[in-house]
Formats: sequence, structure tokens, C-alpha cells
Amino acid sequence: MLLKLANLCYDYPNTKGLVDLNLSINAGEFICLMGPNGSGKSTLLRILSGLATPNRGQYWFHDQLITAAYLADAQHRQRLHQQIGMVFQNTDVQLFNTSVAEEVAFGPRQLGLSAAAVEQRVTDCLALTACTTLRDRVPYQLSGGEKKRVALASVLALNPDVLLLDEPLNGLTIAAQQQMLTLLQRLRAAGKTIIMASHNFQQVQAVGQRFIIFNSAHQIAADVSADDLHRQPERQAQLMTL
Amino acid sequence: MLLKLANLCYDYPNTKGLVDLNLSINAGEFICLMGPNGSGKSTLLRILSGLATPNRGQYWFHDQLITAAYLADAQHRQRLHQQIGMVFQNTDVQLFNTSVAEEVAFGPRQLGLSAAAVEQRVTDCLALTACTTLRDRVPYQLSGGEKKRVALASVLALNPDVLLLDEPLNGLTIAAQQQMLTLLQRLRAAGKTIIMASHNFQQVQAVGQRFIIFNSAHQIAADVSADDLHRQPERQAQLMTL
Amino acid sequence: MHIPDNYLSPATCGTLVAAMAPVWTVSVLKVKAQVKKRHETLPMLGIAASLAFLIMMFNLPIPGGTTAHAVGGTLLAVLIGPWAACLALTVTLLLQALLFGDGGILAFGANAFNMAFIMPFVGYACYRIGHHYHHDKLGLAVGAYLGINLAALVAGIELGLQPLLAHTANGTPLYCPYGLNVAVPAMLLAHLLVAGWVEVLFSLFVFQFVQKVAPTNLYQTPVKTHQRPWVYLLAGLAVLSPLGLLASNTAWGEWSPQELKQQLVQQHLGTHVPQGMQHGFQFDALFSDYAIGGLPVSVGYVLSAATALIIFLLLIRGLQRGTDTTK
Amino acid sequence: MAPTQPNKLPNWLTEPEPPLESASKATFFQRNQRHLRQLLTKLAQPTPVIQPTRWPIAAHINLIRLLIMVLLIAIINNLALLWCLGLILAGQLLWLPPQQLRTFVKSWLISSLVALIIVLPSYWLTGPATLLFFGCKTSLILANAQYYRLTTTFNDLLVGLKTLRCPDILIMTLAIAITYLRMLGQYLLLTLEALDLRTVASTKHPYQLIGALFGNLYLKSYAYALELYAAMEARGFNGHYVRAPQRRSHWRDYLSLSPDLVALILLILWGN
Ligand SMILES: Nc1ncnc2c1ncn2[C@@H]1O[C@H](COP(=O)(O)OP(=O)(O)OP(=O)(O)O)[C@@H](O)[C@H]1O
Ligand SMILES: Nc1ncnc2c1ncn2[C@@H]1O[C@H](COP(=O)(O)OP(=O)(O)OP(=O)(O)O)[C@@H](O)[C@H]1O
Ligand SMILES: [Mg+2]
Ligand SMILES: [Mg+2]
Repeated sequence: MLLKLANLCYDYPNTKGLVDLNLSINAGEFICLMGPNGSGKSTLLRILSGLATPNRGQYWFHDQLITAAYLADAQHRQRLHQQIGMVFQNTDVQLFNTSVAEEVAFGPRQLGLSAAAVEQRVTDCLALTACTTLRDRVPYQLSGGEKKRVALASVLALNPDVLLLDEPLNGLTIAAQQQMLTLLQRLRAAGKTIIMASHNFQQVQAVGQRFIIFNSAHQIAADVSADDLHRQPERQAQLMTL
Repeated sequence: MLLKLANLCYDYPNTKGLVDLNLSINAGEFICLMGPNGSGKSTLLRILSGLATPNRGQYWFHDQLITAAYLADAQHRQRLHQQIGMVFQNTDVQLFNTSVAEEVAFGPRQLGLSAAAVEQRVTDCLALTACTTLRDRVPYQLSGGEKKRVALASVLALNPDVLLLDEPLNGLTIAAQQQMLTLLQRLRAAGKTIIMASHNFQQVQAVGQRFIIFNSAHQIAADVSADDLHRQPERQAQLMTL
Repeated sequence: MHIPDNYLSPATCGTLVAAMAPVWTVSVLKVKAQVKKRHETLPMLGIAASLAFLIMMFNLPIPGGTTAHAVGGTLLAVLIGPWAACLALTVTLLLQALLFGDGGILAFGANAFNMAFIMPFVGYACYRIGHHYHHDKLGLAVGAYLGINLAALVAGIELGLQPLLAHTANGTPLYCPYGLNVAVPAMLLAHLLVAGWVEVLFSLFVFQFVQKVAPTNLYQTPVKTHQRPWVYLLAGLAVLSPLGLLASNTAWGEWSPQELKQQLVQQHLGTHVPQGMQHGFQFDALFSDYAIGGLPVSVGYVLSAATALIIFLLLIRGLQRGTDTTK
Repeated sequence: MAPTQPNKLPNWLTEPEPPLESASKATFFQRNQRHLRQLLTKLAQPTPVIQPTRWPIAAHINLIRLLIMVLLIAIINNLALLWCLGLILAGQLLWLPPQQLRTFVKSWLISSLVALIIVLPSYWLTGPATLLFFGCKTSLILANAQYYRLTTTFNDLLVGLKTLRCPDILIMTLAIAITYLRMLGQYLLLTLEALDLRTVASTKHPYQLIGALFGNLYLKSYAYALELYAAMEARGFNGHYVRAPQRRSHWRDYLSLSPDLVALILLILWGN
């Protein structure tokens, strides 16, 4: 088992974020998080990535309990971050270098790869996300959709085991959405675990293997596999509206 | 004629933004801007709203030439801003008050309305965008989709004649997208002009009256009315990918 | 309030850097301890520095149509704690001096002393006192006003001492030409009347916003530990540094203490008759004092030839068409 | 959205808004937008530095050289020596591309003029000698600092400080500050623009608005701090920037220090 949540709750100072979550995820799954606005998808991703720690309940990653105390140790934090890559809903916060190439190279360089290996990764990742032409641009001056793709490239460059994607398709053209989904599918085939929040059931339907559906009370309303979903037309109709 | 662009070009310091645009828009139209990522949709909206002024070419709004010199006058600028409302692609930057109610009241308060009238507008706008429950929340602590809706409410409260919406459906659930489109349609019926950038042809197909399609060279590739579009299946197929 | 280069003698600058050294050391230690507890302190430092930068470049309207800008020293101290604020402001000043030409490079120590030490600490102390009596905002307002004015006063003194500390044999000042009687009022007046109030308003409104929206994001004072020694050490240093300023400068100036005293008295009473008023235009004074003479004639020739050549080349270069680099 | 959306528009929304008579000149938002834009372009295009292929000098040597230069100018009271220093700088300027040279001259002249205006009143206090001499020295220092700025990237500055054994915490802070200056500046600019768009009359309480702007900026940056730091850590950042190693030849570094050293020796020989 890759990760497991038990009775997990998360409260923001004056609102609820997540209520009583139970969930376990295996390595290599392709999971779609769906649910109304403000139901807690982003919050769950923040917790999984270690950005926030639960107020109550437990979060195990690779049988290691992830708590604030555990994460206070820089080394632990770093190990966790290396295994889990995340693309934020607002990708603006993620881009902080002076050029797109630098942005993508940042991670591999920190890992201590040789210059040639870093260069290789940069070229590959930019090609995978169709950003090759943006190479020398300044990240924060890109258009919305371009930023999304660069953010994904910069995360991919680190080759994490788990990819957390918060609405990665937003702002992309339909063609680019298709390309990204194909890429994600290939990554999954290569053994990565992918957890993605989305409002676009039509697009993710084809790739998702498991759908976790939140309700507006910040709980998990349903957790169905793609196979089961085929047999539940009313559930499909519901997902079409989320 | 509401507004007109003639041979308009806009260059960013090191890339092109828009190339040689010719366009005229009448009051009461519902226009969808479509095109690949980075093709210049947001840039066009920035120019229409007066946030940026063209490097070459002209932009007339109500037969008034909008130039940097014209906008340097505070009164002219405020006049323009009263008529044109805009929702940004990244709504984070648009919300800066202490509560959602304050946020929506910010605009009307400047109009010199009575406290009751302001309150009325706040209530109405929040209801229209289904944000009533968020009323006392702090805007920067909302989820992505909630921010989008509050941003629209805050712009509506000023009752502008022209609404510029930069990918307003992003991050909303499908149901909320439908509701927003219905709202926009009603606004159009009430005489507002709506110009909206979107990547979601399936959704906007039903409401858009005119589609302006950009290509990756930052030019207008096509400008078709919804009626014409019905007779052009290959164009429809193209839009499905943008 | 940024003091540019060449207004302070190198000795004064050195003294003030030395005075800042212990402050920086303590700040780094304090902040390191803070980082251990909350690891977001580290990025917060950098962010506070850029926030301070933006605050200092933001034009605030003042009645009469002109603008002024706040420094935000007190505000930052209240938001992220005085020690972190000290480091953050130091970084801001360094950035401004080296990369943006605001404030001098040699004068960095002096600027840090005024704006990264006096301002946040004085401001924060006032805020704490106000906090103690449950008048946070009052404390902050007083702190912001006092902090910026005290910093301005110290800057004025640093500048005003220069004609006394460093001058040529006949009394021509080498650095800042204004004595205490000019520098201090000039600095203080502007800040007492305008900049101080701008700072107060700015700090108050930002504080009010943060307090209303996210009170937990204000700096929480750590539980009292044995921090007294630091306080005494720093207070002592703050008092001593002006003295050190004088002491270290004796090496540079060529006057005796009596002379200094005499000059101080003169400056304050303003009995010193300004030279310029006495003699009118006196361009030959330039060469009589700073002597281009004393050079062999041949060297002079070589120098002027080299100068002419280089100016000529520079002109040609400057008029050339730019091909590469910036568009 | 919740199912309770009203299905009729309120009346006020269906009627056009009467034009508002306002007379205001709230130009300070505009001015700030302009400043921010300038800052951002400056940050976005780290000054195109002269290609260091011909004469690569280590970043820390550059920094030391600047310090020595400024110090020398500050303590020298001999016109001839100052002249020499000026010539050294002018010689360096020759390597600048024309465009940069023009930029240099422009900003140098402006900043010198400002400095001159400040010391101008001293003419009536202490006579012309101070005015001229002080003016020369100040503009020479400004020229040196300006040259450094023009030829040094942020990265070089960081590397230089690191080589000079600055504490890691300072370097980190500096690096993050520069990064964030870009992000927060952009954010502030966009917020100002959004604010501008919703400003239809003169601002009654500008300070309240500014308070909200910066309060927001602070809170946002606090949240960003967490996320960005995690994003950086997620990408292997552990408090040290790893950079592509640079080749350095030391004799060049020290050779490049030599003009300054010669000037220092001259100073000692001749005295003041
Ligand atoms: N920083 C914050 N402070 C306080 N409350 C927050 C914060 N961020 C989110 N919330 C609240 O927590 C709840 C869950 O938010 P979350 O961002 O996880 O929603 P989401 O499912 O990602 O929604 P969306 O589809 O709109 O992105 C919402 O009610 C939201 O208003
Ligand atoms: N601030 C900026 N500085 C420089 N270049 C920019 C800036 N903003 C956008 N650009 C560039 O201008 C072009 C047009 O960008 P724009 O944001 O208008 O695209 P868009 O059509 O809105 O794309 P998207 O669908 O991804 O939002 C792109 O090439 C983009 O990289
Ligand atoms: Mg979300
Ligand atoms: Mg866009």
C-alpha cells in the first residue's frame, strides 16, 4: 500500500476543510478527485504532499506516519517531497526562476546531477509537455495555459513516484488536455501513481481508474472504480455535473 | 458600434502579443474568444479594458479613441472602467478586501449609492452567483472555484455595460458552469455586451453568438457567427480542439 | 532616509558596520532558533525583505498632491518579529545598495543601523508596551512615529557630525558639508511633519487588515526566556556607538579634542561665518587646496592626453548602433 | 453553484448605469503601476551582461573591486588621483556595448544631478571648493556603482557573497528575496490593475485601500512562503543553491584587481 488515511480531519481557522476521511491508495493507481467547489479536493492534495498536516486522524505514507513532528525534520521533509510531486491549482506560486529552462533545471540540479544529465532532463521534459519553444521565456510572463504546462514539466524533471495534480487541465486547449492525459497515462504505465483533481469528467473518464467523489460537507461521498462506474449510469450522470 | 479595433498590434518586451487585429463589436453581442494557449486572448481583453494600450493601431470605444494619453486622465479612465468590467484569468489578484460582502460592496460604494442600495446590490450579486453562503468569508481563503464566482459578483455589482471574462468557467463544476452561462445569457438579454475567452467549446457553443478564433501567430484566424458555424462542420471540429 | 555614499567618512561607515555586527550576530542566532521551531521562518525572511522593498518603492499620497513612501520597519517587526525584521531589512538595504542604487555601498552600515536596527526595535518596543496595556494600535502608531523619527534623528546626527570629524586643514568639509545645525533639522522636520505620519497611517491600516483577517499570522512573542543579557548588550552598544564614532575618527581628523569642542559650540551657535558668503565665488580655491599641483608637468600632459582619447572613444562607442543585447 | 440561483435579474442590473460625474486625480495608483512595471522589466531581463568570455572575472573579485574603488574614492583627496580612477573606470566602460553605454550615461547623469542638487546649498555655507570636489567624488562613486550594477547579475552577486563566506542564512534570504520580489511585484501590479478597473470614482480612503493591498500582500506572501518553500524543497532544495560550476583562472582575477591596487599604492606614496 502506498498511502493510507484514517479518520482524517482538517480544519481551517474558521471553516472545515476535510471531515473524517478514510482512504487507501496503492502504488500505480490513477485516481481522479471530483466534487463541488470548496469540497476539499485541494485540501486533500495539500495534506498528501505534506504541505499541511491533519488536525485529527492519521496519514501514512509508505507505512510512515506523517505528522508535523516528523516533517519538522528537514531531511524527512525532503525525502517526502522527492517522492511526491505536486502541481498547484494556482501555478503562479510554483514558478520562481528567471527562465523556463532554469525552472525545469532547478530540481535536477539540486539533486546533484551532472550538467549533461540536467540538460537532458530539461530537454526531455520540455518536449513531453510541448514547451520547447518557451525555453528561454520568463516563467511569470507566460500565458495561463503555458504556465500550467511549464509547472508540470518542472515537477516531472524530478521524476517523483507520486504525482499530485490540482486541476491540471484548466486553461489548456482541448487538444493540449488530450496530450496531457496521454502523457499521464504513459506515466502511469511506467509505474507512477497519479492523483488528480478535476471538474472535467468527460475528459478524465477515459483515463481514470478510480473516482473519489467529495460532497459539499467535505466528506468522501463515494469511491468507485472505473469498472463499477460503467454499471452505474446515475453515478455517471452525477459526475457529469461536478 | 460599441467598439472597434483597427490594425491593432501589441508587443510584449520580448514576444508578440497581438498582430494586426481588425475587429468591430456591437452593443449587445455575446462573443467568445477562442484559440490556442498563448495566442493573445487575455492580451486582447487587457487592451479592451484599458489596462494596456496598443503599440500600433487604434482602439475606439464608443467612437472615442483610447490611447495612453487619453487614459492618463483619471476622469476618462474612471469613465471607461465604469462601463467595462473584467474578470481576470487568475482571480486571486482581484480580491483584496476583508470579506466577501465588502469585496462586492467596494464598487457600488463609490457610485454614491445609499447604504441600503449598496446592501441591495451586494445581496443580489451574491445570490446571482450563488455565493450567499460565502458572505462573511475572507476572499483570499476561498477555494479556486469560489474565488471565480466572488470575482464575478464583485464586477457585476458595478453594473457595467460590457463584461470581459477571461476563462470564467475554469475551475467551476459543470453544474456551476451551466448556471454561470445561464446568468450570462440573461445579462445579454438585458442589453449587456459579453466578451468571454474560453477553451470549452462544448459549453459555450450554446450561448455564444459570435466566435472569434485566434491562431498561434496572435492573429484572428476566423470570425464567425453562430449561425454560420452551424453550416461549417470542419470549423466546429477545429473549435472542439481549442 | 537612505544615506548615499560620500556623505559619511569611511571611518564613520566602518564604525557603524562594527556597531551593527553584534546586532546581526544576535539576529542570526535568534532567527536560527526560530527556524528550528517553524520552518517557514526561513522563506518568510526573504519574503519580508521583498515586502519591505515593495513598501519602500510604493508611493503613498500626501495632501498637496505629492507623494512619500513608508519604510515599514515597525510594521515588519510587529508582523514577523523584531529580529527577523532586522535581518529582512538588512537584506533589503543590501539589495537596494548593490543592485538598485538606493543608499550607499560604504554607507550600508549606517543605513542598516538607522533603518534595520533603530526603527524596528524602537517601534517594536513601543508596540509591546501598548500591547501590555491592551492598546495594540496605539502602541503601533506611537512606535511607528517614534521609530522613524528616531532613525531620522540619528541619520541627521551622523551626517551633521561629518564637517566636524573630517575636514581639510582650513576647515573645508570632506564629506557631508552640512553641520548639525542644518542636517538634524532638515532630517527631523521632514519626518516629524510628513514621513512620520505617512508611516503611522500605513502601518496602522496594514496592521488593522491583518488583525481582522488573520490574527494568527501576527508574530507571537516567544515565551520569556533569558533574553535579558542580549538586551543590555545591545542597549549598551547603541549608546556607545556614537562615542565610538567620534573616537575612531580622531585618527582621521587632525584636530585636538579642544578644537572639536570649540567647533561643536560654533556649529550649534552658528557663529561660524560661512566661507562662501565671505568670499563669494572662489574657483581657485579648488586647486589651491586639493592641489593638482605637485604633479610633474609631464604627468599632467599624459593624463590629459589619455582623457581626451578615452572621451573620444567613449563618444564613438555611445553613438554606435546597438546591435546585440537589449532590444 | 447552489441550486437556489434566482431566475430573474434584479432591476438595477437590467438598466444602464447613469454616468458618474467625478473629478479626481488619483494618479498615485498609476504612478505605482508604472514603477512596478519598470521594476519587473528590470527583474525579468537580468541586465544583459557583457560576455565574460574575453575577461572572465570571479564574482567575488568584482565585489571586492567595487568596495576598494568606492573606498579609494572616498578617502582620496587629490584631484589627480581621482582623475586616474576616473580614467580606469572610463577604460572599463569602453568594453560596454553601445546600448548599455547609453543606459549607463543616462542613469549616471540623472543620479549625479540629484546628488549635486542636494549639495548645492552648501555653496553658500562652505564655498565652491566643497561643492565641486564633493560633486566630483560623488558622481565618480555613483559611476562605479552603476557600472557594477550594469555588469553583474543577481546570480553573480549571490555567488560573490557566497565565496566571501557570507552566512548561508543571508544568502538564502537574499536569493528568496529576489525571487519573491518578482512574484510579489507581479502580484501587486496585477492587484493594482484590478483595483484600478473597479475604481470608478475618486478614492475616499486611499490609506485604507493601501492597507488592504499590503495586508493582502503580506498574508498572501505568508501562504506563498509555505507553498513555494515546499515547492522548492519538493525539488530538492535544502538551503543551498547548487549551481553549474564556473571555471576560474585566478591570475586573471588578481590581475583585474591590479589597477585598484596601483591606485592604492600611489595613494600611499603620495599621501593626501
Ligand atoms: N487558506 C484557507 N483558509 C481558510 N479556508 C480555506 C482555505 N483554503 C480553502 N479553504 C476552505 O476550505 C474548503 C475546502 O477548500 P478546497 O480548496 O480544498 O476546495 P476544492 O475542492 O479544491 O474546491 P475548488 O474545486 O473550488 O478548487 C472550502 O470551504 C474553502 O473555502
Ligand atoms: N506579462 C507578459 N510579458 C510578456 N509576455 C507575455 C505576458 N503575458 C503574456 N505574454 C505572452 O503573450 C502571448 C499572448 O499571451 P496571452 O496571455 O494573451 O495568451 P492567451 O491566449 O490568454 O493564452 P491562455 O489560453 O494560455 O490563457 C503569449 O505568447 C504569452 O507568452
Ligand atoms: Mg481546489
Ligand atoms: Mg489567457
